[in-house]
Amino acid sequence: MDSASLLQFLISGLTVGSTYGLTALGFTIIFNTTGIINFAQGEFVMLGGMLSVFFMRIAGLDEASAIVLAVAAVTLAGALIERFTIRPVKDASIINLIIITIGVSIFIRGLAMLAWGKDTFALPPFSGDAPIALFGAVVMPQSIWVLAISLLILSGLKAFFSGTIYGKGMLACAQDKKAAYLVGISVERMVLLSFMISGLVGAVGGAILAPITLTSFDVGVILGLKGFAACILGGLGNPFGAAAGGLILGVLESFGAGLLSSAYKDAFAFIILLLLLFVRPSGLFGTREAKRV
Amino acid sequence: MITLKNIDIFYGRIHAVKRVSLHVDPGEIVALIGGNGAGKTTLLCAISGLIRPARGEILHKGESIARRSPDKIVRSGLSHVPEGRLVFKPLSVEDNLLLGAYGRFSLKARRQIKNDLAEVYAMFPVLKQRRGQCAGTLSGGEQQMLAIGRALMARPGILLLDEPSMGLAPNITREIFRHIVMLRDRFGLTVLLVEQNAKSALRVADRGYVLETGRIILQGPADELLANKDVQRAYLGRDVDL
Amino acid sequence: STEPESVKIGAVLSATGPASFLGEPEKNTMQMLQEEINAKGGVLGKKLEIVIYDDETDVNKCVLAAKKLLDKDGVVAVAGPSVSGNTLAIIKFFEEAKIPLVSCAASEKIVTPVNAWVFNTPQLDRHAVTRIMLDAKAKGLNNIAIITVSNGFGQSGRAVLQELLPPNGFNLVADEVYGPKDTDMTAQLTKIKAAGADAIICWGTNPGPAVVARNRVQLGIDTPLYMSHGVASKKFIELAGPAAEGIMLPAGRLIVADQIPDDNPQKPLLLSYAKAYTEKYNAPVSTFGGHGWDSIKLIVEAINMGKSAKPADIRDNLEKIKGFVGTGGVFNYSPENHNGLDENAFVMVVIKDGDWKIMD
Amino acid sequence: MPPDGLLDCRGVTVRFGGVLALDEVDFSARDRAVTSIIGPNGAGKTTLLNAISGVVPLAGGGISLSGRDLSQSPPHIRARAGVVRTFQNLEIFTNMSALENVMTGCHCQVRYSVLDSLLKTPRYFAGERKARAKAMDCLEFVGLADSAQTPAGDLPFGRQRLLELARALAARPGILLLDEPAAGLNMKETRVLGGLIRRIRDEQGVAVVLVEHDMDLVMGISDQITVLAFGQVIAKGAPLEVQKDPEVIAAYLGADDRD
Amino acid sequence: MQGLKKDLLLTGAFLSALCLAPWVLPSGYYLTVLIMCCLNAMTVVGLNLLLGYAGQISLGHAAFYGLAAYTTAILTTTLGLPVALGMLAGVGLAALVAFVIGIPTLKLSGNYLAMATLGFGVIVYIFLNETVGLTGGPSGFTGIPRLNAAGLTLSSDRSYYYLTAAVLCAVVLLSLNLIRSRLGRALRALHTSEKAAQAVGIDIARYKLFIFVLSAAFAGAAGVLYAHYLTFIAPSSFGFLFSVELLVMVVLGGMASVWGSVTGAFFLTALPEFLRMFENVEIIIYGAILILCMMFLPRGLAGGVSSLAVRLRGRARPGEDDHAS
Ligand SMILES: Nc1ncnc2c1ncn2[C@@H]1O[C@H](COP(=O)(O)OP(=O)(O)OP(=O)(O)O)[C@@H](O)[C@H]1O
Ligand SMILES: Nc1ncnc2c1ncn2[C@@H]1O[C@H](COP(=O)(O)OP(=O)(O)OP(=O)(O)O)[C@@H](O)[C@H]1O
Ligand SMILES: [Mg+2]
Ligand SMILES: [Mg+2]
Repeated sequence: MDSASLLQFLISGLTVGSTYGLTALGFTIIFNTTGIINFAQGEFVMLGGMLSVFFMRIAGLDEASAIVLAVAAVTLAGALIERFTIRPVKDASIINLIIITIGVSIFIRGLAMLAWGKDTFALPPFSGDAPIALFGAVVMPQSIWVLAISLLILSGLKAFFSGTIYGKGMLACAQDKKAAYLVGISVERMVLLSFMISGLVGAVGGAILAPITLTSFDVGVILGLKGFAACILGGLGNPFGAAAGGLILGVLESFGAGLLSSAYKDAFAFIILLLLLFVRPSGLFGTREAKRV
Repeated sequence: MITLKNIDIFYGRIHAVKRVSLHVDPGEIVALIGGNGAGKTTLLCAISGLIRPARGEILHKGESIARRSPDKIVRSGLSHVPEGRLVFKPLSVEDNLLLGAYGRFSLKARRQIKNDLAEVYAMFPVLKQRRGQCAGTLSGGEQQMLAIGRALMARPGILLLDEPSMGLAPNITREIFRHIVMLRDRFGLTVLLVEQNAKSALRVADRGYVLETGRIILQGPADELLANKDVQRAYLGRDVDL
Repeated sequence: STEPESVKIGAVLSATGPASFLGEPEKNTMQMLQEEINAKGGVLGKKLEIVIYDDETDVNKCVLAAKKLLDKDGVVAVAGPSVSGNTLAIIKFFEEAKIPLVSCAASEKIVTPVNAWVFNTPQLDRHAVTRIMLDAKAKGLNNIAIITVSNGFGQSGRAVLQELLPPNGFNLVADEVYGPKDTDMTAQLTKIKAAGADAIICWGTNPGPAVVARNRVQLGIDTPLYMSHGVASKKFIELAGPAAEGIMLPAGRLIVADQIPDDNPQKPLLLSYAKAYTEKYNAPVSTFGGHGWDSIKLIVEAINMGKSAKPADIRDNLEKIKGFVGTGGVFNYSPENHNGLDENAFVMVVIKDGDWKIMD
Repeated sequence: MPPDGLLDCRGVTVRFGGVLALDEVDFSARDRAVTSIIGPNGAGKTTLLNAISGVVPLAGGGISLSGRDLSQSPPHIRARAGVVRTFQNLEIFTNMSALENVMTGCHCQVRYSVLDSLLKTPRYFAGERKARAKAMDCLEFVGLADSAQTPAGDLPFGRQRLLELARALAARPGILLLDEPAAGLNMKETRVLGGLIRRIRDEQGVAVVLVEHDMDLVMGISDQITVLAFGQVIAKGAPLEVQKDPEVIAAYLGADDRD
Repeated sequence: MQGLKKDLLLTGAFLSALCLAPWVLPSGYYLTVLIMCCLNAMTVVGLNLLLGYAGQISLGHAAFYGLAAYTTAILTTTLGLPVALGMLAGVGLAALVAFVIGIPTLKLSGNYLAMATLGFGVIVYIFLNETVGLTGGPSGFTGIPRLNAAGLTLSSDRSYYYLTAAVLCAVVLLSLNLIRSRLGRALRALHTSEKAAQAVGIDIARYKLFIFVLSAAFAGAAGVLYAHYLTFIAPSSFGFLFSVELLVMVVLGGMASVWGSVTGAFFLTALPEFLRMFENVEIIIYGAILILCMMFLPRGLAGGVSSLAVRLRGRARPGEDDHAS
């Protein structure tokens, strides 16, 4: 393989990887606040893309306002989900809540199918689709958008979780609800907030990815799967790990497809993931659970 | 400061606290003693809002708080050192302490929080040594110190302590009791203290209540309780031979 | 026993799930046909009733739906399923129940070896590949790269391509695969680019091929690109955008009905079907809906031919159908041939100015 | 090896990253004796019990039981060899009744096979009966017989401690490691516990290693005391000697203000 | 030993009910639904042993189901071995694979274990999909023979149904017996505290592995029965969504409850059939039912039933679960 091809694999891996990474970031927020793996995270991404398309086509808005509106709508959806399906059962075990999010994801998918049909849609890229040449490989302007916005979201989250008391308060909620109450944290509000933020992050992801990956009512499933894998690979709960995990997964797939076999590229990525887990049971950048006797 | 009127608490069908009334006046240290399963922890949880009583009234500074959420209660100046410590295990010692001051965080309070942190470190020098360590890896006693320190970080007007001496070395236990008295004397801190070690508790307390199977069976000034034969027999184990 | 007052035909379709792009237009078409036929007096003077179940593109759901049609609803014949896997999964039950099945799925396995009770209506992959090869030969494109989707549709296309290309004098220089949900095929195309192909054949259904088309343009590959008949819907052009220009594919005549010569026997049918469908559902027609039209119409034709709605008679009469003009082509069933179409069912089209154009 | 040393730890060293939790600690426990470990918070007492029971790996040194080297054995093997423990931060099985908790303690005593349980052979019934009887005995011994059917998670803190003790006893310990068993018990209950520990030693002939901050209890029942501070042994001896040791008073006991 | 009698009685009653079902619901369609229910129930009971009792999650059980199905399909169809032998081999292979991957995988915990098993499932799926020569690839494997045991061909749906029902009851009874034993206690113990379990001498790695292998074998049993019932299999039936569905069945039925698993599996397998009439909104209703069940029955269907029973009897029976003997 010549180096231009290798570079191309890397670029396309990073582009695909940032789709996983963005979904993974959304997982991280809710997980950090509640310990729940939110199976509806992929649906947030889907809604972000589909609503942008909807607002553009049906409501006839320009792209920017369509996206802003879509993001706001999904943030609201996150709040509604928390308010009506998670909060009423706050004493339930984590696994029950996870199953509820599975139900929510099915429900949202069904609604989206009913509302927008089963077709795939595309959103116009933000700054044209003239590829940019780079040492014999090409980069799409949209990929740069995606990488930049992902980076922005990542640094925001990172600063929030490790730099502010509110971020730490969120972590505290997942750790020990009772104790969080006892230091004066309004756990309900934090959980609500976490669903809204991850709705927001998911929707932003969905909107900026739609020009590259196309979108349809059922893109959430696979994004959810890959996003979860990215989270675990990076170490659950760590925003940096989530983003890095996503990129690594994307690059693995891309090189797997390019150098080994495109048929087995996913298998290849997952085999590497498993091997890494066996060596580092709490992900690449995760800390071992603080447990002692 | 705190008044409980005819509190009833249930766990499912278990009647854990039965028509309990008690009060703690400002600046008082009140001890609550009783055997295993008497309902002491349950009662404290009810005061801090973690458990809803089925019936009865709880007043804090004259306001009814029985239906209020725990975070609001805590923000109104009440701190609770819970049974089992409940430190935030993966967070560092310092983060745990800072979270203690969560309710009063603001740019203005920054300095003061820093001072309070230094004060807690002064009280428990071990915590300072371990400030960056995950709270979950601390030894049992260190976690207990952390839990107490975290509660103090909120600068409470009233402090509920659930077995603060559990797992602490004798010298530290004494140190903590001394500190509590000092806080009361200097800042007028009010304390409701649950202790297994009835002797030390009654020594620092002004008054005491004895709780048995969910009922208050005895109350009075601490020194009277300490001298009470029933109390001696039941909680100080005078009649049990070693 | 008393004669039932209606003729009941069943249908199992993938109206939802990954193959809904097939099942949905099929379902719409069938519902439309039911109204149309009943408006014209029904079948054998009775009302036609089409019981349609959705299998969600899931094998188990398909089996249950088929069982329900066979055992509970008592249908005389069944149209569908939409995809080959599901068809293969239920064939056995039709053989046991002795009820004819006219599948809307294309796999050759459905009709070879011939199963007495099973027919299908779509054009075979073999015919599509043959058309592409004719075109490529004419253009002198010899080194072929293929990129196929890893689902049932792509797999059967890939198998046929692997089987037919080498003996017909083509070199298979790259054989790449992508997942049905993949959103980026740059890696595969980079490899293909390096392999030095004269032409690329992509076998898949939306949205994958649109991504292939876009990635191809982005990478600056100007090798001619052939698609399969699986993207013969307007949706593909919309999704691929400008990247669709110049892409060639074999397709049923439905999408270019207005361009085919007037003497083509299919023309009036195609025009009227397309018009009716677009009006009723406010959506562009696709050749897939046409498979549903063909299946139902063939069953009805067999019933009318034998003046009997008994399953065994329908089966016997299906085999006797000759020269039946459907949307997919002109059907000639026989005891040896339960597909009934040949490569003339396809025309080669090219995408020009965002629309289909017949090539010649 | 001393002739009466049942448990023998030599030069035990444990490290957690930068923290040297145990620094070449020598410790031994005799048969039919209560050996106590005391020391300030964070001295490494729990860590020593963890090292003995195999929960943390050793960075150096060795541990042997009746001359058998256990340094490399996993925890369950050590438990089967007789090293049984309780935990400072309770580790009870909250999803079971108190009785089942203790029956789980009998795990290694009732040795019917999986096949026996699948097919419900007489061996299964005999084994279950035995486990149940043994568990009831242990519950009675610690005074929890009346709570046998209570879900363990619903028991108050103090009783959960006793439940842990019962479970440990059911595992037929050769040496019983107790990590702050009196925490959460009031003074009367602590005295009762002291009586139990004594009976465990005298009636069942079990060696007991006791980590505890309740000095009345420790001084009352220990045969031997080891004092740890900062991961090192700073004193060793009979209760009366240790109590008077100035270093121990400075590091741990503090100025005595008891009556 | 009252619990044991109850188990036997309940299982007997359940078997009789299953046997009577075809008379009450005579159409072949219902038989097929029931067979699917039984097959899923088998897998779910096994998965619950792993998840509900031992606390180890698996999102890869569809893979064991599929591996077993393909093994017997290939052995009996491609190689022409007797069906009974193929079935045994299928179950055996599922167990063997579980054993091999269980050793490294079960060292992980919680979400990491979930991901590892999920990854395993995806890998198996891709191999089933791509090794076209062996498996027939995405369009499936056709022509699998029906079971013919001892010269008797179980070709009618009804006889096959009885076989499936019997296997399910055997799985249920075995599981009930298992959890009412020292092994069952050991599993529940390591669920709450691995440290404490080890401290009383329980070899946790071994027990985790054992129960993983056993539950894979149950999934395998369902898989082989499935293959020879449909006589057609395709990888799409064994994807990760099926694994998730199995997990949902466990939780919806009730964690740590064998009968709950049976209920959950029957309920969720049959539910879509009831929802057929809703066509496009079916999936929405399905999602809503799932959400509502989980919200209002925190202990699952089994928990809901038992707390209803308690309420009807009007007295407290604390700790009365089907595992508390
Ligand atoms: N979560 C619970 N579920 C059911 N019953 C409970 C629960 N928590 C406590 N109880 C019961 O309530 C009663 C009071 O318990 P509580 O923990 O308040 O006692 P306590 O006085 O704090 O005891 P200890 O001194 O052991 O801490 C006990 O009988 C206990 O069994
Ligand atoms: N996993 C770990 N990582 C880092 N430090 C640890 C870890 N586990 C224990 N430590 C440290 O090792 C020291 C010894 O802890 P240990 O639990 O043995 O103390 P201890 O003597 O039992 O104290 P206590 O009386 O408070 O229970 C403590 O200072 C603790 O912070
Ligand atoms: Mg308490
Ligand atoms: Mg300790």
